[in-house]
Amino acid sequence: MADFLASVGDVFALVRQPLGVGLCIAGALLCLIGSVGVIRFPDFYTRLHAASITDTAGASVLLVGMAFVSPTGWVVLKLVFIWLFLFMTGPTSSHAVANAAYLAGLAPKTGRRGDLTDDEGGWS
Amino acid sequence: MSDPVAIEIAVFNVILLAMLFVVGAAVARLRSLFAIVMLTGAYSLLSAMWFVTLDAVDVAFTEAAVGAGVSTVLMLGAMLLTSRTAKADRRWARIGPLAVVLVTGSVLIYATTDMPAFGDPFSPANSYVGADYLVMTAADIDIPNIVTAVLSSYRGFDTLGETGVVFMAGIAVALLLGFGERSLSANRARGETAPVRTETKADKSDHHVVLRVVSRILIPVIGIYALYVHFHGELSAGGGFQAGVIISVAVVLYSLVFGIAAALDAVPVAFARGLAAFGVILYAGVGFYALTQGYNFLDYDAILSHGADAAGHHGDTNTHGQHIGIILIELGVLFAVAGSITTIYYAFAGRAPEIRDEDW
Amino acid sequence: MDFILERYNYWAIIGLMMIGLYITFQSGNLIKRLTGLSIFQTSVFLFYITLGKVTGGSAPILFGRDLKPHGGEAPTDVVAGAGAAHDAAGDVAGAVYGPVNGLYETYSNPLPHVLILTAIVVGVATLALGLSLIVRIREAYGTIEADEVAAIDLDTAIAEAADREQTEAAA
Amino acid sequence: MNLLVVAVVALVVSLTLLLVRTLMGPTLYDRVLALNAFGTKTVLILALIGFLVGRPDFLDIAILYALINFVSTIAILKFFRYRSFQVGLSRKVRSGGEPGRGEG
Repeated sequence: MADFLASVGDVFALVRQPLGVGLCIAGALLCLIGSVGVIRFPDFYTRLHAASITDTAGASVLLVGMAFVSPTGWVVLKLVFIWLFLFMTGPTSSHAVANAAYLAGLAPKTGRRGDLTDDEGGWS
Repeated sequence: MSDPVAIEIAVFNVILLAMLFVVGAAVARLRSLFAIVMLTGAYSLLSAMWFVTLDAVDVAFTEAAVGAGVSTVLMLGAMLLTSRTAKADRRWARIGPLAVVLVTGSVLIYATTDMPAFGDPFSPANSYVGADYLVMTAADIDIPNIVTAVLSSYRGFDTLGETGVVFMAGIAVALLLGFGERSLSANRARGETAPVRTETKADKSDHHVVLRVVSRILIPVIGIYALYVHFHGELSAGGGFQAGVIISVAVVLYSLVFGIAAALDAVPVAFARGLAAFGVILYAGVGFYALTQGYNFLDYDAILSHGADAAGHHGDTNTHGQHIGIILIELGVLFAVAGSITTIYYAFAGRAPEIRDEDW
Repeated sequence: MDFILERYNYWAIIGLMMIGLYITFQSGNLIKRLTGLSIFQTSVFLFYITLGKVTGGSAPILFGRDLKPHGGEAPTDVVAGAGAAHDAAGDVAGAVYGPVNGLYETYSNPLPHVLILTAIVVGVATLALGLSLIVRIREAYGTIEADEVAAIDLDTAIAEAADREQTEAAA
Repeated sequence: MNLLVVAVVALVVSLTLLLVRTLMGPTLYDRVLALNAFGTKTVLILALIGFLVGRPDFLDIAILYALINFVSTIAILKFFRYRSFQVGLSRKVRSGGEPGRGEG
């Protein structure tokens, strides 16, 4: 058992850096995809969807990746705090913005895809 | 520049400067004051990142605390009391300023030919006193964060002046706009019906349970984090200025979510302005204490003398006096900044908005 | 090429400064004018920090081998190095950056950081002061456009002068 | 380790896209949304730069932004919804009652 644990530790030490960097890149790409969505989607609500979901998911993946490459436990603890706070504040502010927009009477665009080509940022 | 990371950081630096430039140009063109405030927020985020790439971690910390919380809220508060859009400017009126700006800019750019190269360790700015601080801090003060050491010990007198300026600005704002009490009592006197709103269908979803719950969790955390920033300021980035701003951000958040009356119950105006005054007095008091002990103003060795010899040379490595002094004056800065900025916020938020509908 | 690489930071900062100056001069709206002023201010901050950057340096917080164990004796070579740097400040002062004179790592210049750190907080306090002045102007004049304020001032002055003439004529 | 640069580049690109949305944003809410996402990206970039230069001290700044970046969002929400910083965010609309007194 001890041998097994030791070998697991060895494997972990081996894959730690590549795995962490890979997760970082994956998270960053997720964020990038979300930002593309923010540019390309046709109206506020779809943009909100793109921004908030990829924000939370991408940030989580990135922070896990950073935790893998971090040198000390303190850094991991700080990353956990960042994740916790982002996880609380990000959806909250998305909710606040969506609520404000909805109450202000901003209507979502509905209809078929062909109808959505009117103004800026449409599907084009 | 041979280091690949250094090159990447340099490229990042250029990109950030370009983005700052774009944001600045957009601010110049826009007329909606609200969009301008939003862009100022983006500007602050960008400049915080830029500060980090140029190693100014403490500066980035301060910019983060100020830009993310305080300055946006203050500008919005001022806009509530004034107007929301700028008047369209006349096109010909742009020519004069543009000419002045172009001439000034070209003169300044001409002057850069004499400037030291970027990152030159031998430039005049980097040569004398800054380099000395780097080398001497370990022996003199014995704390890792050299910025804190310079801020509160080597240049303590300078910082006292800055703290005084923050305090005076807070008092001046309060004198101009009131402490927030007057308009509140006016609101109360106006009766319980002050904000008459017609209920609409949308009001059914006008609940903010999520915001309230999350804020209730986060506000204490922000306060604790401010204390961490304060007391950890000698070991890593942070210090009294940042912590003071963060504490006032917590008050601002509380007031935004639970209403200014609740915030005034929790942190009364008198407490905030008393705290500001007490901070400045504490700071100056440490200096005068040193004077009474026969040392120079703000020489913290007075607090716990470590036996200067006849020539006044402090050869001993006992730096506890410095440590205690730094903690005391950083506390003074914390109180002064937190109290002043909270007072400023109350002054803006407490004044009854009388914005006209055509300005809205 | 080197010339450009060594100075592009200054140019970008001058560009920002000019944007701030332009907004301050051109805009009649007082809040926008204050925003321009704060952009100008920020560009000065950026300029200071640029001056303090040392190539290959990192944040001026001692780390790694430069940290002496807590409560321990100061390494004698550090103290000696401090003295040497102090004495040699005249000609080769820049050489104290980098692994000479007792420090193992290279750090950027901490002094501009200190100046700017305090200036940012002072900046937001003075911004608030300016905003409160604008609020009072809005309450007194009903507008925050500089030209309208000036027009109202002019009207008031003319009316007062007319009043004075009238009373003098009556006397 | 240096592959982290790829992540930074991706984040900078997304930062640029969000900046474009902040500048264009047909409605003000688009601007708010983009600025909000901008703040999250800033947190991540600040943390990554710390790892890139080998000084994870910088994580403190990222924590700070993660904590207080939504304050301005709430301020903006109140600015639009209530036109005042005085009232609290209540659970339901109070037809009467003292303005600004939230319960709890």
